[in-house]
Amino acid sequence: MVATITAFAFEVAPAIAILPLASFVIALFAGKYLPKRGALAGIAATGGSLLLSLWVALTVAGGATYNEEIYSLVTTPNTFDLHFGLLLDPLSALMLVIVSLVSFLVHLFSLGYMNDEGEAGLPRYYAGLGLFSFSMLAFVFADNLFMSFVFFELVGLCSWLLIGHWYREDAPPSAAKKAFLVTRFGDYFFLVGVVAIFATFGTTVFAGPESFPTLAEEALAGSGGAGGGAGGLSTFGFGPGAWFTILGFLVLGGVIGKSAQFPLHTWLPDAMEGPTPVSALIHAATMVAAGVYLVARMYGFYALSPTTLAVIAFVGGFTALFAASMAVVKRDIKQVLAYSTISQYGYMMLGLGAGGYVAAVFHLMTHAFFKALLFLGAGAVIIAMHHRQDMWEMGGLKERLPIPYYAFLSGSLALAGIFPFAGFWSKDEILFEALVHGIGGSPLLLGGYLMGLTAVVFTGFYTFRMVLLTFHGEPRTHTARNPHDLGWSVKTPLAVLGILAATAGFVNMVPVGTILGLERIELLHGWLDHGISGLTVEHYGELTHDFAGYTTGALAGSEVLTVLLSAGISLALALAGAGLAWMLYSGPNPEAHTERLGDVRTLLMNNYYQDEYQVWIAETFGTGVARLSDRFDQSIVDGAVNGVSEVSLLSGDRIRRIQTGIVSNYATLLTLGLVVLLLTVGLAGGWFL
Amino acid sequence: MAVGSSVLPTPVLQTAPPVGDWVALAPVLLLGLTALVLFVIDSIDPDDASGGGALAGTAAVGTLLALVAAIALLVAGIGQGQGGALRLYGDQLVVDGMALFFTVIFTSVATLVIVASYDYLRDRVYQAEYYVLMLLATTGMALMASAGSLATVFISLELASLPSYALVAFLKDNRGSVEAGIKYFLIGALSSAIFAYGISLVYGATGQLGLEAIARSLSGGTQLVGILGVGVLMVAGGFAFKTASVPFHFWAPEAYEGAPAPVSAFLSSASKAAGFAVAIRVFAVAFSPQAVVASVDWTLAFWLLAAVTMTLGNFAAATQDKVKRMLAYSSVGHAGYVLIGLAALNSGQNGLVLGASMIHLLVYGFMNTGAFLFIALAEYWEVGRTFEDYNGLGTQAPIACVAMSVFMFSLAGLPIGGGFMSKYFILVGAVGTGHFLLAALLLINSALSLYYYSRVVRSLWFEEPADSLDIEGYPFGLYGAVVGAAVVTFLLLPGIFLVSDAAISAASALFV
Amino acid sequence: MIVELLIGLCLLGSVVLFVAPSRYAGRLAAGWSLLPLALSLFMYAGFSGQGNAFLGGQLAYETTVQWVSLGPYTLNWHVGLDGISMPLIALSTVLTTAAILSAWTPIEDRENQFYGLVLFLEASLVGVFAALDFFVWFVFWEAVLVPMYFLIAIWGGPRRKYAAIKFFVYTNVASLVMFIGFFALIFGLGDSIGSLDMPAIAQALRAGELGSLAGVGPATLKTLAFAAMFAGFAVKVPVVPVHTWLPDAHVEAPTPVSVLLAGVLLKMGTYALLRFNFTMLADVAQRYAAIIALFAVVSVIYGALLALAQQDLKRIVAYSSVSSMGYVILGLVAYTVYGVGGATFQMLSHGLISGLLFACVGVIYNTTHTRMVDDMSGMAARMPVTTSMFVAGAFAYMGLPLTSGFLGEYFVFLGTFHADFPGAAWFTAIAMFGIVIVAGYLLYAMQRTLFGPFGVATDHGDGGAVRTDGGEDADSGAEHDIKRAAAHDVVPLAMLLALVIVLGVAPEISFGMIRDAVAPLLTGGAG
Amino acid sequence: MVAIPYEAIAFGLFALLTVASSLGVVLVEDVWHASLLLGVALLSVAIHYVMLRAEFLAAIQVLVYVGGVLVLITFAVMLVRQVPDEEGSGREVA
Amino acid sequence: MAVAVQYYLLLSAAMFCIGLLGILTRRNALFLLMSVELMLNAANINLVAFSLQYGNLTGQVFSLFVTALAAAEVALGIGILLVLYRNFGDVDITKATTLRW
Repeated sequence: MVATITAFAFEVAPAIAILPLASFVIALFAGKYLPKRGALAGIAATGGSLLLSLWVALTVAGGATYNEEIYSLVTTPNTFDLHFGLLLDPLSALMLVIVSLVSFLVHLFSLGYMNDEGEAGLPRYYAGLGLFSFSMLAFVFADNLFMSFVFFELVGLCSWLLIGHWYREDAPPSAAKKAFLVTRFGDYFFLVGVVAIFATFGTTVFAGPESFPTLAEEALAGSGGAGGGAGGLSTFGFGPGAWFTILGFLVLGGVIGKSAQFPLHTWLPDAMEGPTPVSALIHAATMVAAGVYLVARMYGFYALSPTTLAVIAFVGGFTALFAASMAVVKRDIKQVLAYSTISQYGYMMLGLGAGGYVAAVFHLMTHAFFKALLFLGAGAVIIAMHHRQDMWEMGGLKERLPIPYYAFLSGSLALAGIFPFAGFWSKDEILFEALVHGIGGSPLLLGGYLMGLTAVVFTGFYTFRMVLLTFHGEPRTHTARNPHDLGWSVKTPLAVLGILAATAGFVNMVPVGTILGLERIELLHGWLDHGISGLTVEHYGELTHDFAGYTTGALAGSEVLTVLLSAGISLALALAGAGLAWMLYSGPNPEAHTERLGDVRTLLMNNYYQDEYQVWIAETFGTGVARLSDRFDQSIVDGAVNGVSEVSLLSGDRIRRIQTGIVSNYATLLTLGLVVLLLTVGLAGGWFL
Repeated sequence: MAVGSSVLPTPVLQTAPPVGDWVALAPVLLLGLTALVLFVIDSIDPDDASGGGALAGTAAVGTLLALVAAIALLVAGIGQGQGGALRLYGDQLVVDGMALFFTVIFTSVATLVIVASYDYLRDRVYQAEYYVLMLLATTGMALMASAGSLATVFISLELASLPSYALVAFLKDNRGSVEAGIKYFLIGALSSAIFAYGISLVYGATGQLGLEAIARSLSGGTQLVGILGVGVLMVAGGFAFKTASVPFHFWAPEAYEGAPAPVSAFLSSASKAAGFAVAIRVFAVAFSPQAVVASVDWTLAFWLLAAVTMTLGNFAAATQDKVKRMLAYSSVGHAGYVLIGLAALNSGQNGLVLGASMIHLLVYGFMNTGAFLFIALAEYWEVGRTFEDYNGLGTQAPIACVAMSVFMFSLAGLPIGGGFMSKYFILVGAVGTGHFLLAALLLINSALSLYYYSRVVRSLWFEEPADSLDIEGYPFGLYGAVVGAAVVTFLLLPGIFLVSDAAISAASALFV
Repeated sequence: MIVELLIGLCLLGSVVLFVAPSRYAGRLAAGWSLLPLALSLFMYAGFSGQGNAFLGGQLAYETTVQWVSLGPYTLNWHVGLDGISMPLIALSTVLTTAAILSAWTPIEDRENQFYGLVLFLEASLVGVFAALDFFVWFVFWEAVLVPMYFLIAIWGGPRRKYAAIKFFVYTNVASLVMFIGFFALIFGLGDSIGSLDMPAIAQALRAGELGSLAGVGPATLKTLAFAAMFAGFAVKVPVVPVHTWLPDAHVEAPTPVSVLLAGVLLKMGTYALLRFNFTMLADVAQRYAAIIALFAVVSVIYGALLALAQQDLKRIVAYSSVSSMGYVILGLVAYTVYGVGGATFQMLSHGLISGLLFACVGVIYNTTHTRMVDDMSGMAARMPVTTSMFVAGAFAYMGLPLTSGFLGEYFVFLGTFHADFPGAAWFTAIAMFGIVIVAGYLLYAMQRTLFGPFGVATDHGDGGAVRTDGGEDADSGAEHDIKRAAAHDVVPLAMLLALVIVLGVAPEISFGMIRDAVAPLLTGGAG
Repeated sequence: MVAIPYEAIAFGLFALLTVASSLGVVLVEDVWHASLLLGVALLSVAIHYVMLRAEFLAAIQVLVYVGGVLVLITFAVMLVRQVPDEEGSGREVA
Repeated sequence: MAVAVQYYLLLSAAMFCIGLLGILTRRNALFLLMSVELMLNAANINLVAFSLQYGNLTGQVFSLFVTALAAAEVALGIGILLVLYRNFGDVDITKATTLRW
């Protein structure tokens, strides 16, 4: 329901984003004069944002929503309206809390990771964090796609700034460039999509009767079989269904880029060159989450197009499996986490594509917590290891770093999807949705389901391989035997997140709810089912059902059995993966078993040569064509220009040679000229007739 | 001198001029008189204690007075407006707006050149002869502009030409000057022979030499089309020689290059203008387009001449190594632009196109004279003749180089001087009368000309000077003339309206 | 009279600087340039025009005085501003001041002449944007070339003479072609037009008063004139394939001149296209919209690809200008509020951003004496402020939101995507790919030059560059003392960057008046 | 009675003489011969003038051309023929 | 008039062409001078003949001027020719080619 009374919390909601922006400005211009080089301003700002977000969430929980324009960029009569606005509904309120929380904790952690380590360029770092938080928060509460795009892009800029933080080395700037470029490639499609949506609907607002998902829905509903421009909308020569699918795909391009889905995932592992807190921020709550969040935000539009949904699901499922397989052989702790991130976002996409809107949002939330935790935990390990990241140089850190260990373990259990940690609930729900909708008449989803299921094994394996190699066994290097001390600013975030990773799953225990018939236990489902009409779970369910033909099936006709089976299978597979890791890597001095994989290992170590072929494509079709164009431009185009001048000068030179210097020749030419003149005029005047 | 003599025995009723003959002819008389005074001065003081100061001063005062007189007459409206042209001495001479307008050009150029010559000729012998020849040539030109019959045309043309030959060869120990003189003379002799023969043929076809008499005779048509046609074209050839139009232009590059630079300035500006003045009058009055063009399409001839002249002049100029020769060729090119005015006479807007040509000649008088006088300055400094020799002059003599840049850009038709306006007027005329091809050629050639004119600017300002570049002295006369020409050239951009109305109305008056 | 005052101030400044001693020229010029800047901002603030200057709108600061009468035509001094010209004039004055400040360091020779020419250039630029009589306009249009020619050829790089002549002759030929086209229209209009007043001509043309000329019917005449004028202006813009003068000119010009060249001179071309082709001959433009759009798209993509292949920082920015100006053409041809208005906005935006980037390259060049991407790395370590500005400028160029660069391009896309001509959406979509390529080459260049370990290559002459590598804190060799940029180098950067961001956040400041001037163009066009 | 066209015959003869001597002027190798032939040509033109009832002109023709121009040319020939030029026959003239 | 004017026209044309021939073929400046004289005389023949034809004296009078100018021209020409001779040691006009192109 649209709120009739605007709560005061909504009036101050812009400050959620403005506060980090202020910290950005402070850090940028005054950072070097401040005690912690801007960290405190950032902490205060994000802390404030967190409080405000919580307040907003509470207000939303009270049933109020907010959907207003707050700043008009351009007010143009009779054509498109570009403005910034606030859309505060359960989804955005939830996300605001997640983002501001993670951001706050990352700021806190950075005190230990950056300040205490004596890094240079801290004001720049905190400015970047502030801007990052600002962009992401503003993206989250955007009320229209245009605004989303604006902040989506700014998020890209921030990732560039932060990934390339250590610019004096070679690798980070390169990684930053890659991250920006690859996501920009995706954003290109997004941009086309935004413009096309403007051109089609005349608006890009998400919610309300005049919003584009609503208009699209009406167009589809009204266009019966007549085809053509539905409901006065220009569909550029396509049928409305086909055109909306195209629009969906275009926007999806941006999602795939930012959320690092196959094939645009290659930037993400490289992005590990950035400081680890930044990795946490990027992977848990901001940049990568932005893509998935966007799909969730405009789910009402995607739900209209079965093709798009199927592609989302399939890409998601494939990415989940594909990335998980690569994580298996990595030596660098952050690389493992990076691929796991890609994989987990694959799950979310699978969930969205499979009609599991709640499941995906759920996983987005739990993942934010446990992945932030894992990255920060890895950061703690890295601090302790004096900035070494190779897991084979670690080992046995369990005793020396107890708090990080337990927190990390909690995160790992969540990641692997072990009952009852957070990841289990959310991942299970995604797989469940894929399964039931797959059975229910969309067999394509079953493919996604199977891939997701396979990935569970890999996830369990690489997660515990990582834990075992890092924390268990005997220390394998001197550094591992004498790790660096960790401060409170490192431990506090780990503790908070460790608890969340363990417990966050309880907000939506679907299997429990189903089995016990306790609908009320599915808190998140209920949360997302209120708010602005058209943006509710129920509505999405109707849409997927009506337009995408998703129906819920069940194994052997029993819903309970399906739930149990689904949960059981995924848990069993996760345990199997974990068990395999235990078998191979437990013990004081684990051996590297990757050699046994042979060629497969090479393939995996090289990430399926994804980078290579993308670089090849970029070089051939980018640089290569550019070189060719340049040569063409220099020789042909410019050559023509210079040719004209050369021909002129040459003919000028020829012409001046007429002037031989011999006066007799002049007389001859003069006479000839006169004769020609006489003949011409004579012929024209008819003298000779 | 031919000034006062009435050459035809036929008694003709004289029109009663509102002013005395001598008033109307004051500019011409002043010029001739000054020449005589110079003779006197030279015979009194052959050694010239003042180093040429007295001679140059007298000559300059004379031309300046003539200029003032011409402007005064022009402003007073003598021979213009309702009363029509003043016809003197049995139609042998005509004083009207056009004649006075051109007299202004000649006397302006002559003044500038004489002022500049003072420094250029310092320490040379035969200065008196130089000034006398120049004044006589100017007198001839002024007469050309006023000529009312083919006889006066011929005589005045020769009066202007013969001193010019001598002036070109003035540096008689300089091989270039002498060679230029002989070439100029030979082509000139050939051309005047052709011209004379053409006149005889025209006379044969019409039995008349008076311009208006010829027009009257032709108005009823003629049987002797062929004779008339050949005659007309031969007469055109004579003018083409004087205006350095292709194919009668061959003397021009050599003469301008070889002659002392002030003489080149004089010839390329004033002499060319004089050729056009007389050509305009003869073709507009005697062979008026309405009567003749049907059978003898001389506009076609001028069309061809214009096209070939501007193209050849500009293309040849583009590849020159010597600045002076480049200017010589560019002067050929400009003749082509002006010829458009004659080529476009068969259409409704004669006054406009001819006026445009006249305006261009006026502006050209200043910018081209100025450019050649800058060359004179360079010759005075002995910096050499090629573009490379001019390298870096901008640092040594910035004022003169700014002036030269103004000339170059104005000649190229950039809005830095009046050349832009006048070229624009010609273009308007050409397009307005439907001569699109000529207009296009004009533009193409202007574009090309930009290339070579800018080379000069480039040398002056952009290149590093050679080590040996050393300038001694800043001669007052040369500087004054160059800067004066530059100022006028520049002022003619916003102030073009001061002359454009006069020119267009003077040109229109020919067709009433 | 205020426009005359503005032009007069610039001209007077030019004269004053020519006679001023070189030592004080820089400071004097900067100080003096604040006068026209302040005046133009004052004009901007008090701007009261409404509608399009060419279509009977109400003009601000208008003057009309008769000048010359030539046959049937009268030439008038007629100037006035509308919502399109006002922002461009402000842009000119802003960039002039920025250019003068950024010239303090690199220009060490004949300063008084340099600044004098710059102010003369400013006067001409203002004149171009303010003139409403064709003849006056053309005088200023051509007058722009002369100071630019000198500025490139005297203070430019090693191949400055070639570049200057090429620029000079190329653009002049273009002017002539355009001139022919325009005059064909004038004569085609015949007696119904007694002057060269451009608004009168525009309205007559739109009212369909064009007659035949030399046997060519009005429709064909219009098309031919359109083609000629388009070709002429395309050189100035520049549109592929007549763009080759630009990289040469940019590379050889001293950076302050590049600032003006990219910042304002290119805008003359699009401004003229907007005024002539797209206002006077709107119907032709709409008929051939797809072809024009094709040119635009080719410029965008091809220009960007060329930029990708370059090694010289200035060449990169130069080619990217070709690419960016393609967006402007694309927007113009759309005939929508966002299309044409966005194109105008993009002119402003690109003026500021390219000016900023060129100025940054200049600051870097001043210390390293090289612009080659391969010759330097890690400049960020030594020049943090300049680097920040460069980065900000580059991202603005890539169309980062909340900078004017984003909005300029976005408006254009928005306006063009649903334009009426066939294939508009496709053209737009293809053109948009430019934003990826532009990101590619700018990021690549920044990564190579600004980041990574510090090092500068020197000694080009003696075969093989010697790299001077400095440690984190150790100063490198004395001959390569990389200093932080002086304040007067950074001030113009900051000024431009601030404007870029202000326009990006509050575009209505200028888009409001632009839209107001553009709107009449879109209605009742085809005559 | 058939009137004998004396005038026509005379015109024919003198025209022939004029043309022939003119041709001689431009064709002979030697300058001196050429100048003599020029004199002949000019005189024959004077005779044409007489036949055209322009006796005064004829007198002027003789005076100016033969008396003036030809003398000048002869003078010039004397001055410039000190060295044999390849066009002349090589005969020395003092 | 016994002899029709056309014949005089023919004669003058012939003379003119001969003069032209001389100018085109000879290299000695003196020959050129003489050729020009022939051409001017051709013009004079025309003038005098047509003067008789039309019965006015205009042509005759004009031919006087032509004669006078021809004389003046020769005088000047010889002056220049002598200077040429002094500078180049020859009167061959094809030798004086320091200025060209």
